[in-house]
Amino acid sequence: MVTTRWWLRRAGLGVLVIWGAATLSFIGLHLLSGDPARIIAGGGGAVSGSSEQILARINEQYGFHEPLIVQYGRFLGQLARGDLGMSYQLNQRVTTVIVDQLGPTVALALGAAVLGFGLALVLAVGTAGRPRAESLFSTLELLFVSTPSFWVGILLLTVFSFRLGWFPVFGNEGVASLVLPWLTLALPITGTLALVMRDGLQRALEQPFATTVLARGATATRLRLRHALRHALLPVLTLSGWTLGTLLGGVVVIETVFARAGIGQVAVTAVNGRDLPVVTGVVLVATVVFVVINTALDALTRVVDPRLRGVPE
Amino acid sequence: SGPSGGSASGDPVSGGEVTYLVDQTQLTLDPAVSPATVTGLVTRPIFDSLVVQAGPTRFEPWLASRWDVSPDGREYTFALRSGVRFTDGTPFDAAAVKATLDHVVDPASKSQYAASLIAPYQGSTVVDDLTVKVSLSRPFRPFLQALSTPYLGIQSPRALAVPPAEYKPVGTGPFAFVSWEQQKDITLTRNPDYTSPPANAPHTGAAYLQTLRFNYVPEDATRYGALTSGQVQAIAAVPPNRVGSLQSDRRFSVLKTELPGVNYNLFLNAKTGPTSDPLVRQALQAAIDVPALVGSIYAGQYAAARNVLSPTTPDHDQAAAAALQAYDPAKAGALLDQAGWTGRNAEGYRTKDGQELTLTWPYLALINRDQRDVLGQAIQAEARKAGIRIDRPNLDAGAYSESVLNGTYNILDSSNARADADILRFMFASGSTFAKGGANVSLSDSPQLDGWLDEAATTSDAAVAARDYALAQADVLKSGYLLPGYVPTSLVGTTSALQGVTFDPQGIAQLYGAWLVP
Amino acid sequence: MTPPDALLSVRDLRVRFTTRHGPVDAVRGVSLAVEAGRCLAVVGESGSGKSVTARALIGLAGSNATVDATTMTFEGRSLLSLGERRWRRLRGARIGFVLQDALTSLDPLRRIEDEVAEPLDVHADLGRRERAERVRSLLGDVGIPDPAQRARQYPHELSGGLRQRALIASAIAAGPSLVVADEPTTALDVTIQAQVLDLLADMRDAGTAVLLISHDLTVVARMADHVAVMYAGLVVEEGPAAQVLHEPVHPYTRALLAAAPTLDPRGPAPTQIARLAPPTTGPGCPYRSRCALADARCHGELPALRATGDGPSLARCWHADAAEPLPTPAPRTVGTTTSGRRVVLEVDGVSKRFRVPGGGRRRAVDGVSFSLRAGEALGLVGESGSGKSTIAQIALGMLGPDDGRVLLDGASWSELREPDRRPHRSRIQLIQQDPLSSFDPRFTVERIIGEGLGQPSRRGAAAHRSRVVELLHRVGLDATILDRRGPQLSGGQRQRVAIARALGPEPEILVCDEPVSALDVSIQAQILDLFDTLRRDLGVALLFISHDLGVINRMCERVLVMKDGAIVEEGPVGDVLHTPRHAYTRELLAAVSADPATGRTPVRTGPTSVPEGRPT
Amino acid sequence: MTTVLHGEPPAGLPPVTELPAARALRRTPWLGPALALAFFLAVCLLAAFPDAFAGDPAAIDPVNAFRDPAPGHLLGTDQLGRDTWARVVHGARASLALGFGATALAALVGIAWGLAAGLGGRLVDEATMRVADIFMAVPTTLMALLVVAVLGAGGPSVAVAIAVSLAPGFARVVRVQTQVVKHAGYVQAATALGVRRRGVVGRHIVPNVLPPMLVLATMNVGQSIIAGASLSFLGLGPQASSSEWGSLLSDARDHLQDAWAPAVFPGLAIALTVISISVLGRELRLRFEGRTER
Ligand SMILES: Nc1ncnc2c1ncn2[C@@H]1O[C@H](COP(=O)(O)OP(=O)(O)OP(=O)(O)O)[C@@H](O)[C@H]1O
Ligand SMILES: Nc1ncnc2c1ncn2[C@@H]1O[C@H](COP(=O)(O)OP(=O)(O)OP(=O)(O)O)[C@@H](O)[C@H]1O
Ligand SMILES: [Mg+2]
Ligand SMILES: [Mg+2]
Repeated sequence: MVTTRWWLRRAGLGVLVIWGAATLSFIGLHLLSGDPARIIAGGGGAVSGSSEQILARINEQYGFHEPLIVQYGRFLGQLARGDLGMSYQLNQRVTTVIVDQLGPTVALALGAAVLGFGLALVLAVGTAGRPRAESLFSTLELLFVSTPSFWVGILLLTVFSFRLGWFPVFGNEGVASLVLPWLTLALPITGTLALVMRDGLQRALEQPFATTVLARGATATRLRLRHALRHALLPVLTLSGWTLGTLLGGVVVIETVFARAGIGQVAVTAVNGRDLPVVTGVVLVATVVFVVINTALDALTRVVDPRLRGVPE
Repeated sequence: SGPSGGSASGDPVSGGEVTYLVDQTQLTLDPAVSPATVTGLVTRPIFDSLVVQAGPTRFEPWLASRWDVSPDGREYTFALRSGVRFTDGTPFDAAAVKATLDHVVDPASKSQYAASLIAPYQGSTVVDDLTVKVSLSRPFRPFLQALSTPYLGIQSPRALAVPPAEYKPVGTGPFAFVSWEQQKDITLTRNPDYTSPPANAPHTGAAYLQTLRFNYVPEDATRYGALTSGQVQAIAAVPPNRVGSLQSDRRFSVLKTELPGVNYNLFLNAKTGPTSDPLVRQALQAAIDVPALVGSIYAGQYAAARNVLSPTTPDHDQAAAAALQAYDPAKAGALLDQAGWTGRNAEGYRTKDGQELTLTWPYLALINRDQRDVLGQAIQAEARKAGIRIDRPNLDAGAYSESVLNGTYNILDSSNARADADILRFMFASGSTFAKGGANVSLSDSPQLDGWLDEAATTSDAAVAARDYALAQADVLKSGYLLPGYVPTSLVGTTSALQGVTFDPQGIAQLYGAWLVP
Repeated sequence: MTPPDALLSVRDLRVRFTTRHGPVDAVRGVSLAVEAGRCLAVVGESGSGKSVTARALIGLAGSNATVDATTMTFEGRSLLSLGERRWRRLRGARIGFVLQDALTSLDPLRRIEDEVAEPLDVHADLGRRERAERVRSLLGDVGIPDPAQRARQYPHELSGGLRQRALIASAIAAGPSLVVADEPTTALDVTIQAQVLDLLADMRDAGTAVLLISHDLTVVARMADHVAVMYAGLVVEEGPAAQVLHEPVHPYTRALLAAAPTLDPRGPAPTQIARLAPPTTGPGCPYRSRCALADARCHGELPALRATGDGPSLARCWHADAAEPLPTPAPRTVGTTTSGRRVVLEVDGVSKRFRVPGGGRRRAVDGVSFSLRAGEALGLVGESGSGKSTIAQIALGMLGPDDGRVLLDGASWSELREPDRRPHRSRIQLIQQDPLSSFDPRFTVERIIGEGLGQPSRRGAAAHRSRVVELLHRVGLDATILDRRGPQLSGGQRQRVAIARALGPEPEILVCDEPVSALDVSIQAQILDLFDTLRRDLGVALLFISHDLGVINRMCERVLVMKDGAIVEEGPVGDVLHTPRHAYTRELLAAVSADPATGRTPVRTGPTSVPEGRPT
Repeated sequence: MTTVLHGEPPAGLPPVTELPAARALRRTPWLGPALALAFFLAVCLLAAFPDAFAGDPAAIDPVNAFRDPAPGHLLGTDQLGRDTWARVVHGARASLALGFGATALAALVGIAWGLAAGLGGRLVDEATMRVADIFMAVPTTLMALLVVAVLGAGGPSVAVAIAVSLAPGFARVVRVQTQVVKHAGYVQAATALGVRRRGVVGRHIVPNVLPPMLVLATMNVGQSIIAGASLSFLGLGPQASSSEWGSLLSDARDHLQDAWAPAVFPGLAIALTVISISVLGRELRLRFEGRTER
């Protein structure tokens, strides 16, 4: 089974990865050109300058004059206490900024994940092993995978919101405002997962055990749902890292297209405005989410596939 | 002030909620800190000012019922309206005025713009509860205009006492702040006890609208779609291409006003690189047919600028346009030849001593709006015809501000709204460089220009100021410190149901008198 | 010939597959009958259509298959034109099916109990407790110890034998009257094989009809009442087991029986299936191109299945009556003349432990010592996992022992660093357990063999190539395969290429790890002959690893018996196989001997059967 | 008597009515890959010699803004009257360069990284793979934002950004593959024959590790093109005046109401190019797997 030992090891690795990501963004962002004090003073893009007096104050306040190693130490110390520092621009604690924006993003990503997975499931189970349906739907899925989602989003928005007025054009209110973003974010996931799932189903259906199941008098549906599906889910779980990456990354684009508030918007604005603490914060949150969900899914894989349980790592 | 929208009329009705989509966002709601235009729009309903600008040079009472200026022009004594309260219950008095002005100039508040508006401010004295005396270090003619802007709106001392992270805007205005979600929306609600409208207000008492919501939607198409699909009642920055179809649709109307201040211009670095040669700068003016480009990109809705200042700015000089090189490709070629850029390389760009004529124009996506990127592309294409390569590296805020600081650009674009020609000093005075907190990105360094601008700011004689400003306007055009772009124009789209929206002299929409046709 | 009381009766079954490359006639006219309480065995070489026949009987020949037959009845009802729904009612309930691939026929992601109970879930509606009880009793019935615990485990946690039994338990769960078992013992150890066969025999004795498919004649000899021999989709000979196995008529059956190595002390019979042509298509006898008796008639006309001279058997051969008696085995040529020669490889007290998953270490080899003399063939037997391959690796110097050492020609070997070992590598070569995986998939046969001959110089390219060809000739192959890659070779060819490569450096010692385990008996025989020649003519010493006692008997003078990493018995082959001293050796031998209780004569044909009357 | 016992498809969903195109593709399995190859080669040709097929993509002609597709302007014009066909053709180079550049960079780094992990000792393996974990944990778009934040926006840094997020994926696959190959029978066989380690690595390990990477790389090219377009769309891409497909779409989105062509054709160009690359990649994979499985 999934042992305590395994969990401990994974927790250790998780902390390592999070520390690594934190360090990576710290180093990366301190390599940047430009005086952070000026960026803070300039409010991210004013063409007018700032007085020395103000700059000195900012340097003092944020400790920019200290050696990098001291700043790094303080950064890690804060991090250990769950403090991501002050945003350079938003006049807020980074944790506040992120916590405030987490809700809409989670709703978006979670819904899209469920939708993407559900659609893929229906497509794969419905068409695996049926050559006609398969050729038709796998072409469709290929299209989903190959079309940039921001473009799909724009087209959907134009048709369904601007022209037909079925869905709100912008904003975060209600489920109606989520329909198009969900769909847009889900399509590439559906495409990939359906292709992978169908492949897995097919492989499973070609295995000797599939014939055995039929030889026991089971129906084709039973074979698909009770036996083959689990096998098809394994590669999907293996792809969870990819899916998660696509989701978190997609959120950035989708929130821009649909003018939704959320972490993605925060990230883009922070990068454009060089709001380093916020960028670091978003990266760390993404990393933590990634580590936690990936670990959970790995554990799930071990539950679904008993063959892995004896294997370390 | 602009026209009131819509054709439907009738008596104003109370109540209702208006969602107004804006194309910009701000980092703080403190108007004393945030320089953004949108901050003006959003905080105008919250804050009353001491005075109201009723005409180009005319000021009327608002929170100040009266004021006196000392003969040397360095002391202003304001008599304040009585019985006014901030929406947090704090009484409005001389201490509040002092607190607000001190807050603006306090380095701790990191104010850039508001502080620059009252640069000579020395301090305030509370004479009595309802009298306050403000001292300036030198005579400062634009002082009252500055006081009339929302950026110097009078704030509740109680609200200013909290740490910046917890700041909430509290004023005496017709609306009170309810909530703000960064990068998303701001909600205001009617102040039922409002008693202090400006002297020129269309009505008195509380505002009509119950709730005002400002949503940040940067995408032009989305804002437009939200209006036409009926999701919202007003949008800022209607895409110029769409103005025609909105106007022809009875369900909508478009309110339009040209903003005062510095036009959207391309400022040319007169210190370094090829643009340090005045001939090259003038050639650039001659090489690009700005009116044609602006006309086409903005569908005739924005006027092409022929001057540094917009026509609605006090002391704008119509005649200065003559100092500008008119579009004349042949002349541009001749000027460049004269400047020594006589060679041509394989790509058709001019060269001098093997060096290609390349001008760097940093691009910062963060501040892009009004399709300035598209105008930029058109300008690039036009410049290419003249053999000038314009390079537009896509920079982030850090690299951009570094580039501005170090002067490693040849062109920088910006506009700057202000209903006073004193803005020229901010843009062109030799001491007003970026490093010193100014915006002189042309890096102009002319004692003569400095002289005119200083005199205009300190004189109490309006005629002297007007003459000085006219000289300055002609000079900056002639020296090729800039290539004028377009006149920033506020295009507000509303549903026909939204009535009574007006513009103040700065081009800021006023929502105090707005109401919804039921 | 079809008994009237047959449970299952099929006449003229034909199966055709539609494939991209045109139709494939996998079964071309097969008639079978099985009675309750009896066992029919179908034998035949790989690809002869055995499995397809079996799958056609439960309507699962495949979606690209067209099945037809003149009659096909089961329990008195015709199976022809049965709808999918009715098929499902038969499958699992009336006919239990044990698929060929025992190790992969259980869904690896489900617990044993769910797999075993699936026919019950489908056909009967049992309560939770009742179901659990039934599963437990079924697992008990098939001889799985501790059924309650096993039921909760997953397939991979069970050994091959247990898995096979669980599969059988699932096949009989709903109490079918016919069990079709397709190769139920391939890939199993001899000891486990015996257990599975006993189980099937018990079921037969309890009244279930058993259709047994196998290419292993020992298995058939133990179980079958009746035998049908298939070749190229046709039954070529059919009759009572004793008759077919003792007095075979068809040349193919006779060749098949003759080729199998045995434990008979007289040694092997001369190889009979010398020509390895594939089954021939077109009119005429499909066996004609391999048959010594083939004449014009065989080429022109397919013989019918007809009664042969005296017995109740039927055979499909024009020459069935002209058959000569089976040749008797020649005396053993394997002598004990090597005892005085020099020791070329000395393994001295070698131990090896491996890290095992979940922490800890496991002893794979435990204090093993032996020596190998020039020209000697030393056998190494033992069940799977006993450490045979590990010893081979250590002997080769591919793996360092934890304790002990290996000496090559008296000089240190296992203690050297690889660069020091490299100059001497040519003296000891390995033929790996799985030849295909030992070929770089990108390499042609020429490069594979050539790699052992060093880089060809520019001028020596022709010489290099002719040396490769010479090696191929040595192993009975010719230059036509030089440009093929590993996957394009047949099993026998692969094995021979692997041998040719090992011969390239002209080694003094050959370590052969299960060199024939994956091969048909016919190809097996050829390869064993080659090894014999090498040893006799070139004085190469052989360390011969196998779990097949028949093969060891055929090849070796001395044998080591391994269990759990240690050598438990050692001595001359004759002594060890016929007067085993260690209990484990006896167990090994018992597993391959016939069951005296059934009274059926153990035939001399089974690769692992023991002559009659041996103590077990 | 002939009875078809099992000729029909298994029970379950009813068969889906098939589009003629889908049927043609199914009946002639080479057709899809052939079309994909033809399209892809055509795009490559356009990218290689844009000037031979289209005019100046930057030439503005405000009078002819927002024209619908017609002879003269095959794909219509945009807001400045620029020819959409010319812009799409010239954008092909930027987009393909982005896709292939990013993938090539990622493959190069990833392969070296994975080989080091697979062939080095336990310690090297652990260390390099933990670093890969860190890089994998940051989602692609965020990683790209980070890289762009460090290197500044623009074509090369977008390529680097994508490469940085792809490289660990390559490294992992290469590492696993290396370990498989390292323990393969033929590596042992070569060692037993006395082949030097350098020879073993050079002749057996590397050549057997690389072919699956080619397949992986093909599949990544398409995704890189999309990622590049997305980053351009977010305003992190190359200069606005470059006609990279993503930035074309970004430009066009504000004018969907005025003209559909500039917003539709670059999108189609991306989708079709990525599809054709995916189809080719899939074909490559089938061939590759087919060869080793046979
Ligand atoms: N679904 C199928 N499509 C096409 N050909 C098939 C199919 N199934 C089996 N065959 C072919 O039918 C022939 C008989 O196969 P079958 O599995 O019955 O052999 P077998 O006698 O069981 O061999 P083995 O001993 O190796 O199991 C083979 O040539 C095989 O390739
Ligand atoms: N590299 C390895 N790491 C861990 N365990 C190993 C390794 N190689 C072999 N073992 C274990 O050592 C034991 C002996 O294995 P070995 O391969 O020598 O058995 P064998 O006798 O050759 O079996 P078979 O007949 O199945 O080939 C087995 O339990 C095996 O799992
Ligand atoms: Mg078979
Ligand atoms: Mg072994």
